[in-house]
Amino acid sequence: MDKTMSLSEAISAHLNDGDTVALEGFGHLVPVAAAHEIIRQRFSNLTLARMSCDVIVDQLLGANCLTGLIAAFVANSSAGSLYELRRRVEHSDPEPLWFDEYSHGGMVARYQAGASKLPFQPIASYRGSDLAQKNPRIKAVGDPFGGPPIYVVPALNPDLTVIHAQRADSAGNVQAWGMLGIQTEAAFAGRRLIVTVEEIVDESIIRSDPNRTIVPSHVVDAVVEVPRGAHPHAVQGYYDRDDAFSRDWSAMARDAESVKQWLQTNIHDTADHEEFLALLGADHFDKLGIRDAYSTPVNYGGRE
Amino acid sequence: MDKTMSLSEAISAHLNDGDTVALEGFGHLVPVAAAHEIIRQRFSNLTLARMSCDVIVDQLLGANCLTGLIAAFVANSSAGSLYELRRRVEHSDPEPLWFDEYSHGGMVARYQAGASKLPFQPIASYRGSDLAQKNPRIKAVGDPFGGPPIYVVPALNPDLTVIHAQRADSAGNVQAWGMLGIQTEAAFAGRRLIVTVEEIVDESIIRSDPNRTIVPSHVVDAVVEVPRGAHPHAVQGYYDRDDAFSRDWSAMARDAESVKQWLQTNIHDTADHEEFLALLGADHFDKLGIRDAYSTPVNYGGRE
Amino acid sequence: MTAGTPEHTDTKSIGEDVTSSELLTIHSARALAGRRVVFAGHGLPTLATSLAQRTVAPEIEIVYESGVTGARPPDLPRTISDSVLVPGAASVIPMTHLFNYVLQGQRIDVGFLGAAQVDRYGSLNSTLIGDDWEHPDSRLPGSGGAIEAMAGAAEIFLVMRRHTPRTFVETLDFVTSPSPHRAAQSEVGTMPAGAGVTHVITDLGIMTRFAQDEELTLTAVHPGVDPAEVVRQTGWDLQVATDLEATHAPTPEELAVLRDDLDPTRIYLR
Amino acid sequence: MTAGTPEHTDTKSIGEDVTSSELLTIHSARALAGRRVVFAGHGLPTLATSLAQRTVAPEIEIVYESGVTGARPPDLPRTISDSVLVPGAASVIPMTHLFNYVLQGQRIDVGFLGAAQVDRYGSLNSTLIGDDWEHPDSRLPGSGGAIEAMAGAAEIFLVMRRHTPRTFVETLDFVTSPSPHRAAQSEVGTMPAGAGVTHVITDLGIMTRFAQDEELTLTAVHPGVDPAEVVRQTGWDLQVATDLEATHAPTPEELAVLRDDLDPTRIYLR
Repeated sequence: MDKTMSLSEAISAHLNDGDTVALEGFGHLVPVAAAHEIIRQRFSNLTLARMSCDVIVDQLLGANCLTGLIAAFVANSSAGSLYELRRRVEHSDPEPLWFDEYSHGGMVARYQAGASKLPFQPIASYRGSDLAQKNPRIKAVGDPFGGPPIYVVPALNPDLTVIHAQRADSAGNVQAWGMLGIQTEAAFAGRRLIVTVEEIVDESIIRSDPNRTIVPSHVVDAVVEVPRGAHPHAVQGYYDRDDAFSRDWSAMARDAESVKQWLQTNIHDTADHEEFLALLGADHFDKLGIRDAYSTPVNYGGRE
Repeated sequence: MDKTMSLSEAISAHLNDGDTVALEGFGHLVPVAAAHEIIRQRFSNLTLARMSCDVIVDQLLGANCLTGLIAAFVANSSAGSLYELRRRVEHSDPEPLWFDEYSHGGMVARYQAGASKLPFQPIASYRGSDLAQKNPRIKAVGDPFGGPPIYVVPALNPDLTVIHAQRADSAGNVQAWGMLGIQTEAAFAGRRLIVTVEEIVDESIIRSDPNRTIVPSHVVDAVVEVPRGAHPHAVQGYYDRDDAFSRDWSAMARDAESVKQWLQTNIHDTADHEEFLALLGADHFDKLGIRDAYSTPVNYGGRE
Repeated sequence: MTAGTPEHTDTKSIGEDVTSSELLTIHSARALAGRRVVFAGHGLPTLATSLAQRTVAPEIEIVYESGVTGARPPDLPRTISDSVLVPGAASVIPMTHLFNYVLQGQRIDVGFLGAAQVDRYGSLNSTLIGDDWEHPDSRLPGSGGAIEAMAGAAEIFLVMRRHTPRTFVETLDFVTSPSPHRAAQSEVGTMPAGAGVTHVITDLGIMTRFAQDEELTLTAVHPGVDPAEVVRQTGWDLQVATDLEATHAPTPEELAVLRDDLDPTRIYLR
Repeated sequence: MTAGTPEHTDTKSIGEDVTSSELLTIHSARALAGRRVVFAGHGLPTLATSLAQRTVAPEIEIVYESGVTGARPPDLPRTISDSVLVPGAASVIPMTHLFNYVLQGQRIDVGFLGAAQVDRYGSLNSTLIGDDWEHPDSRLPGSGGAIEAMAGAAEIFLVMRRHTPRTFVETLDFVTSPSPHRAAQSEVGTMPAGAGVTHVITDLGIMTRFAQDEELTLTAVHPGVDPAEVVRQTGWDLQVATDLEATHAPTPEELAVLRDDLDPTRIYLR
């Protein structure tokens, strides 16, 4: 079954106002182009699940797409603060934000429970942490094997999950390498799943290395080819991180009006990700090039 | 740190009478040579954890190494019954066997909890199953999020885990492909870990494909090169399964005395796995050959 | 079957040249029409799913307990963990993902199982025969992943090679994989996500049920099979559909794919 | 430091040519002597671990929260998720494995963290500054994986760039990562597996503690630092070891490795 479509089609077909949407990727393979398309289509009242935040959280907030956030780390990686987010949290400016806060381990456990269709997942941390006091959704259950009560976090089942990967076939068998974050669990936890990839490849490539598949096709609703879809984050084997972009964001976003202007120029006034990239300049990716380093092939041979 | 040693050294250094030992591998990459070495060194009073049984369970029982078994499937794969096991369970012949029984999903959950140092793992199956009545270690906890009580299974932390893989470096970074069973979880759950491999390779091979590593070196206590260490099971890219051997076992093991003779000739009277293999005949592996099928390399390139 | 079909006998031969295994496989395949994600045990379920893919369900994706999805093996797999399944497969996922995210994660449309005993609501026994759990008359393989398939799949298809009062029983010796009907009588644990057993394909005919408290009903018999004989061979008071049908005989096309393409060396088509 | 060392000032320059960052990194590296599996945050902990590997702890294996183990990056990683860590690494494990099996699985000897505030028992705040949790004066990044590192690692080393009464406080504004002392006062949840913070390396000196109910004690000051000044810069009544030592100055070898091999472009050695 061919599940390929355009990013615009995929987002409009699978996202609704008011949804909880997970955009996952841990400083690598982040579905940035998909976040921009959500802004471009002016979705509202969304709750974003994003374990470890980055510029797209500020961008979605600045575009007023979000009323809620589920996260564990709310800075711009190591590039500074996310000022749209801080204005919301510190001053409810321009509006309050419902912030459902966990640790990274708690977010891992929530996605894992969601992917597993369990009501909750036990976790050995949180004893004595104010996080467990602040968040009423961090609860405890008794241990029938004689230990103390143990904390549990509830399953997270986003209405839509979007992940980005190096490649997939048109049926949606998704392959990724390098740092994989929580993408597989977020994919299985989602009620719907869009996968954006650097390249749609022939299934013979995928099937030459089946252990590389991080999400099998039956979980996938839409496959979209979006080259450079993770910028300013890296994609292993494709392009490097654009630290200057992330640093510049933190400097610029101190001013709410600048964020609005940036969104207008770069998202609303561009038709798609290709036009967005064009604004960066034709040679922008030259300085984000990588040195090739190919894996040693393994032998999948079986019975003759 | 070089952790390579002989199989004889590894087993004698890391196993003690009375231990719980996990030998995992789901019809592929089964640590058969290690099981034989346990028999050869005449360990006793062991409890074996093995999700899905096969000939080595009958062999360890016939050699009187085991007083307990933790498992979910107790036939000889599709090759028939395990008669040593059936004699124990049906007639306590020659002695009773403590049999701690779960489903495959229950064993997966037990290893997962063990690897995660959690007291238990919730599981959505077992409601209405007699297995939950028969096994008092399958318990339930309340759901603080409003659902019905949910079954949980206790963590499994073997004293020793042994797994078999295609390759490792001398520090113990282990790589495997094809069907991976529950080996990673069993490895992390173990208090000690021995890894047998078809080949010890230079670390440059391992490091050319870091996502292929299923167990990182800091978890590993001993690395042992044992070519054909999984026979009669397959190793992807190395050799095919030996179904005739497994079928012949089920036929032969109907007679307890034949098992004893087999163990004497094939295990006790051989010094090591190489001698065991030699008894199979010089050309035995010719008919278990495989057709090569190499993976397409992926680009791990990063910043120049 | 065509003219000249003999009466059903208890041997493997159903028609002049159609074996019981072939009949079971072909009817199993037909039941998969329109289904997509199928969790298949080895043997007849694997064969049936492959046949369905070539006939009534081209989009089908087979998932094996060993973690292999979308396999296209060059040789018939001998078990669910045969390494022949791997080269050319769409994915090999870790067993934790298979059990937690695919089975428990409710991603399976049809789980295809066998069992030693089945009851009227489709609870299954694959654990033991006898009334002493600690010392059974016969120790069977056990659950394997059957409990999880029953709990997580939208539907279960059951294939039973021999329809007898010892396999279709009033009371199971051991409830390994409980029907939703049985699970509902407990107050502990998570209810099965799906409907449990909806189709049973045997050497005598086909039974179906669709709701939690509905019993298996005989809805079709193979040509030449007397429905009264099916009732006699069932250990409970089997309901027979008022519009009982005769199954359609295997077509030459089905037999050709099965015999010539899928199992030319007769590994399963005994 | 050697002769000619000036008094400590609040600027970055410690000696004529040793910066505060270099001093912190070198003392952090020394504290890792003999340790093996280290979970390192980005920045100084990464630098310190790399330095330790070249000096006092050749068998060290760095584990990053992104799942990378045994990295040998050709360029200094800019964050813990920098793709430069991957080529040539020993493994990249899934994040579920990193959090469940490595951190919670108690496989880490030393977790190397930073924080905005620390208290006398080594509880850490990285969540917010202010007394209104819902509308803090400053919203900080939050836990990330710090709670899990504190709960699972055998020991935690803490590096604090500036030792002041606003960072070394009597009462944290928010307890993000609780010390075992603090955790023991709760009755819910699993006790931390390790000892919590055992070493704190600051621009003024080194504090240590080893048991659950033991307070951080000043055990060494950098050359030229008055211990009374450290007490003044600490928000609680800091205990000072009777056998207080002066730290040994960075050696030319340590400085050479750090400056010439590890961070020649001064990404972290500001």
